[in-house]
Formats: sequence, C-alpha cells, structure tokens
Amino acid sequence: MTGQTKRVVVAMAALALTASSLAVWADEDADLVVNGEIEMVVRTDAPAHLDGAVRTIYSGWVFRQDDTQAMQMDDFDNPGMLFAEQGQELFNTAMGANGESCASCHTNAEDLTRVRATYPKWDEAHGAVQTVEMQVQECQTESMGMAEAWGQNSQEMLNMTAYIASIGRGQVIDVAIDGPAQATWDAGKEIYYTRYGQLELSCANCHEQNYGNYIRADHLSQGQINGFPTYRLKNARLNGTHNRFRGCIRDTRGETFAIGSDEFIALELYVASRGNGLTVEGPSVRN
Amino acid sequence: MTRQLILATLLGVSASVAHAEVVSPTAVVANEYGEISTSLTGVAGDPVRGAEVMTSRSLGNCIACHQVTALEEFPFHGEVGPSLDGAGARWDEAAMRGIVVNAKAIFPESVMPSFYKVDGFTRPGDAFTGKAAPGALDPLLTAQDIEDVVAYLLTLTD
Amino acid sequence: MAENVTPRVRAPREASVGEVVSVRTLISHPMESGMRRDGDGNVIPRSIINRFVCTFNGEVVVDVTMEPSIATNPYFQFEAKVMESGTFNFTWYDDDGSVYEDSSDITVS
Amino acid sequence: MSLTRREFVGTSLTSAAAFAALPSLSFAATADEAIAAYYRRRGHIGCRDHLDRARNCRERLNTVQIEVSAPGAEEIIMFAAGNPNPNVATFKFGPMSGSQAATTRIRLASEQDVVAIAKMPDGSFLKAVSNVKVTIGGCGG
Repeated sequence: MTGQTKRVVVAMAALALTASSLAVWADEDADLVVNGEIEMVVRTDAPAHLDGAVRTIYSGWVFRQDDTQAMQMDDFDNPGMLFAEQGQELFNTAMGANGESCASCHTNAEDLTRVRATYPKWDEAHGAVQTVEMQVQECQTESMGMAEAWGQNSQEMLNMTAYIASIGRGQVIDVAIDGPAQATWDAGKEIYYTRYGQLELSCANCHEQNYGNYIRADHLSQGQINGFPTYRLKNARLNGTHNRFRGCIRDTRGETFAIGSDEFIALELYVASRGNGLTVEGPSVRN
Repeated sequence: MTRQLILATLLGVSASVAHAEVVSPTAVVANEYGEISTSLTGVAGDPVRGAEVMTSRSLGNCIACHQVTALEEFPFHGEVGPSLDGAGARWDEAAMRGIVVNAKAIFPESVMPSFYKVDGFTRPGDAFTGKAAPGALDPLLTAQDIEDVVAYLLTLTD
Repeated sequence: MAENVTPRVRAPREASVGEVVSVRTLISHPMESGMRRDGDGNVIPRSIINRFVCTFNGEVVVDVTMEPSIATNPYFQFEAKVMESGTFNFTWYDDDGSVYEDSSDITVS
Repeated sequence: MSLTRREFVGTSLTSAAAFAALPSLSFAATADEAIAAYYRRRGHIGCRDHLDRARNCRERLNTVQIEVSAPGAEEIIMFAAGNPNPNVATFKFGPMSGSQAATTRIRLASEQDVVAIAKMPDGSFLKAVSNVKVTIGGCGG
C-alpha cells in the first residue's frame, strides 16, 4: 500500500457520513415485528371477495425502503407514537359538560383492541356505516355533552385514532361487508374502479394493476389502509385515511370528495375490506 | 376565391391564420384504429423540444410511467407503461400521434392519460387543486407539444 | 409557542464498568423553520429547539447546537461511556425560552 | 401481478461519501468557505462515483436520517448545502461521550449534498460529502 492510499484510508476511517436513504432499498420479503413482540401480517392471501383481482395482499410497509421500514419496527423510532401517546392523554382527559373522559366509560382501554380491526362498521342505531372517527364524535356529542365534536381531520382526532389503532396493533383486520353494510360496500367498490379527473385514473389503475411498479420515483403500494393514521416522512405529521384519499383524487386532476363524506366513508369500508387478513399497524411510518 | 373572402371566412372561426391551422381537441379526426394522420398544427414537430416535454414534470412527464434509455440523464423513470425504446420503429407517425392524443382509442384499458382531450371526464378538477374545474378545460398538452413529442418518439428507433 | 412538547429518552438501566451504551432521544416539536409562509403569504416565525445537551453525572456527553434544518420531532442517537452508576440528564432549549428536561438512571456494576 | 425484485437489490449503497482533509482552515470562520471550496473542487472528488449509487435512492422524503462519525473529533458540524439555511447542527462531544458519532433526522428541501466537517484535536479538519437524492414524485402531490 502506498503512503498516499494509506492516508486516504485513515481519513475514511476518521469521518464517515451516511444518509440512511442512500443505504437502503425496499426489502419486499421482510417481515414486520414491532418492538420485537407484535407480529404483523404484511402479506397474505387476498380475501375471497376480491374475486382474484389480486392474489396476495400486502401492507404498504412492504413497499417502503429499509430505513422507513425500520422506523416502524421500534416505537421509539416511530414518531407516530408521540401522537398516539398524546391521544392516550386525551383518552384520559375529561371533556364536555358531563366532566367525563373516554376512560370514564371505557375503563379498560384494552376492550377497544378490536375497534380498529373491525371499522368502518354498520351502526344499527344510526342506520349507517360508521368510521372510528364518527364513533368518537358520537361519544363526544351524545354521551360526553360536548357541544361540538372534534373535526374528523383535527390533530386531536388524529391523535385519538392513532391511540385507538396502537392498542389494536397486530390484530387481524376483519371488516364486515355483508348484511346492512353491503350497499355501502358496493358504493365504495364503484368509486374504487371509477376513473376520476382529467388524468382518468381509478384507485385500481395504480394500486391494483400497478402495485410494485414505480410512477416516477413513487413506489406504488396496494393502497392498503391498515397502517392509518400514518406518520409520513414527507410532511412529518399524522395523516388520516380520508385526507389520503383526497390527495389521490387531487392527483388525478380531479375534484375530490370531502373528508367525512358519504363517498369517502363507502370507499374507506371497501378499501379496508381489501385488507381483511392484514394486521392493524397504525400509527405506521410511510414516505 | 379572393383573398378578402378567405380572410372573412377565417375571422368567423379564429382571430389569426396561424391559429386557424391548429386542430382543436374536439375536431381531431382519427381513423377506426385511433390513428391520426394529419398534423395537429401543420408545423413540423421539434424532437429536442419534444424531449423536454417528455421529461418535464409540469408538461408531459412521460418518463413518470415509461423508461427511455435515451433520456437516461433525467432520473427516475417509471414502470407503469412499456419502455419506449424502439417505439419509433414499432409505430408510424399516425399511430404515434393517435396514442399521444388519446391512447384509450387504441388501447381501451390503458392507464395512460389522454393528452389532447377536453371533455368526457368524471369529476374533472382545476389542475391539482382538488377543486372542481371552473370552466372549460385545456388539454394536458398543446397541439404543438403533441407534435414535438411525436417527432421525438419517432427518433427512438433502437 | 410550541404545544404538546413531549421529550422521550431511551437509555439502558444497567451496564458494566467502562461500557459504551447507546442513548436515543426524541422530542415532539414542530421545528418551524422560519422559511415557510402561511395561507396569507406571511412568514411563519421561526420556532425551533436550538440546543440539546446530554450530561452524565454533570459532565457533558454531547452538546448539540440545532438549526432549522433539523427535522420536525428532533431525534438523536449517540453513545456514552459509563464508568460508574449515575444519572443521564437531558435538556432541550426552545427558541421561546422553554426548557424541557428528562433524566434516566443507570446502575453500573 | 407479482412483486418484482430489482437489479439493485442487495447492492450495498452505504456511505456515499467523499473525503478530503482541510488542514489549514480555522474552523468557526470557514465553514461556508469550506463548502465553497468543496464546490470548487467537486470535479475531482468522486462525484461520478456516487451519482450512480445515488440514483438508486428513490423514496420521496422530506425527512432523512443521517449518521455522522469521526473518531477522536472534538466537534462535527453538518450542513445541508441546498437548504435555504444550510446550517443543520454542531455536535460537541464531551468527556463522557462513548464515541464521536451521532445520528439525527434532517429535512432536505431538494436533492443536495450533505456536508460534514470534523474538527480534530490536532487542529486539522476532515470533510465528508454525501449526495442525497430527494426524489421526484410521480403524481402531482
């Protein structure tokens, strides 16, 4: 080895700078275990009601690069958990005229373990399919005496739904699509396959026909929502399902539906049902 | 026909002679295979400018979906559509123009947007705002953009 | 003024004498860069955590001067060498004058 | 459709950094100058080499995790050369530090060079540059 080479080697040993995003590629075969204990199902056979549209369903985690994947494998590295913790505080905070907190009724939060895995869900009393957000709003206005419930896309609601998802992590998603929910599911399916906007793109064009492919630098996932709300590295905050739907339709150069609209409730039920068999991951980490 | 008569006729359609030669999106004539044999502008396409339209995210952004080896210097080519290497040897000018104008006339299930179409959309928006389109839409590319892209694609013969 | 600022630290509870241990910290904070504009075009004032210090038994492990390019919810990972039992103290200094503190004890044997 | 493995899988993309010693600079006053010096010299410190590797970085991130390590350094200063305000952080390592290394998450406005300069006890300086592609999204958003 020449002296010149040696000096360079010494210098290399002395200062190294690594941008994690350079060091990684999506490991589509990786398995997800969070905190070394919560085993997630990130790929499994598609539910029968997809009629073979896809053979295997994949969590969006599978399509992310190694460092993004790693951030979800440990709660300390997952910034979304900061917001789940704030949601837990809200859960135990009295709100509304009756001086009650969520915990006043739900004395054991573990009783809510299956909530994220089974919503949206038909609500007999209201005669409609309800999202988790609508259920929280119902508790606030009908039980807790709040004049105005949190907005569906408010930070409080995102924190609360992150907390509710976090206690259901690892639960297998099993959203009911038959019985009274069927008409809503049918409506959601119709939306899923409709080509919106001036670009004439449906959900299926990207997330059913082209998952695993790249659009420019975007690695297309199946558009599963089992990881919501999700902490996106792009905007460094929690993102709700309907807000993400809105972003996708906006990107078709289309007129979006509103967050909380009947259309998005139907689409949420339908897309959630496409993930039946995956596990609850929220708050997940995505790009 | 006298010169004055021609001018009078044209004024009824368009303010200038140059514009009168541009085929509007609703007046494009394709054959039964979706091929368009007539130039949309009558002005020869510029392949250099066509490459710019292909790679610019605010214009065609064609490489978002298509890999093109000749455009390798522009990063991040997509995989949603077929590679365009050799496309100029596979398609003649009329077919190429037809695909860029309205690919779905040739491949009905194509994911590819129609770049010279202004109606028949579901919930068309005001560009990428998510709001409803305020009025008539412009096509995604101008007629000359289309001619330039077609000219570029025809250079991709290997 | 930043709201809901919650520091979190993770350091081992036990170590052997002379061991190099890994310490991680995460704090929720918007880290408003001072470069963004609101919907009306007005510059949103800078509001960041500008310094982070970790000490062990009063002596500095690492002292970080932070600028607006540090991402939202600042994260640090670094190593400390522990020769005796003691306490890590963690301090974050906010532009608005707020100081956030946390600590973690370690038994060294 | 099945997931496809790509040619890049398994390629080590670690540490796309180039190195140069800057022995004669006084630290505090010359960080900007050091970056300027880097740009003057970038033609011969291996850009081509990491361009190929950097191209493989495709995830669209605003937040990027960066690790910096300089055994024996008194302090390390980090810059994101393409941000409106390029300063990122200065790490001063105290007597209780177990290594002169740290990991943090930074925001990057665009593709750019991340630069780290380490001040060594003997008064010399080391510099590392890593080109980070913050990628181009496919859709409008």
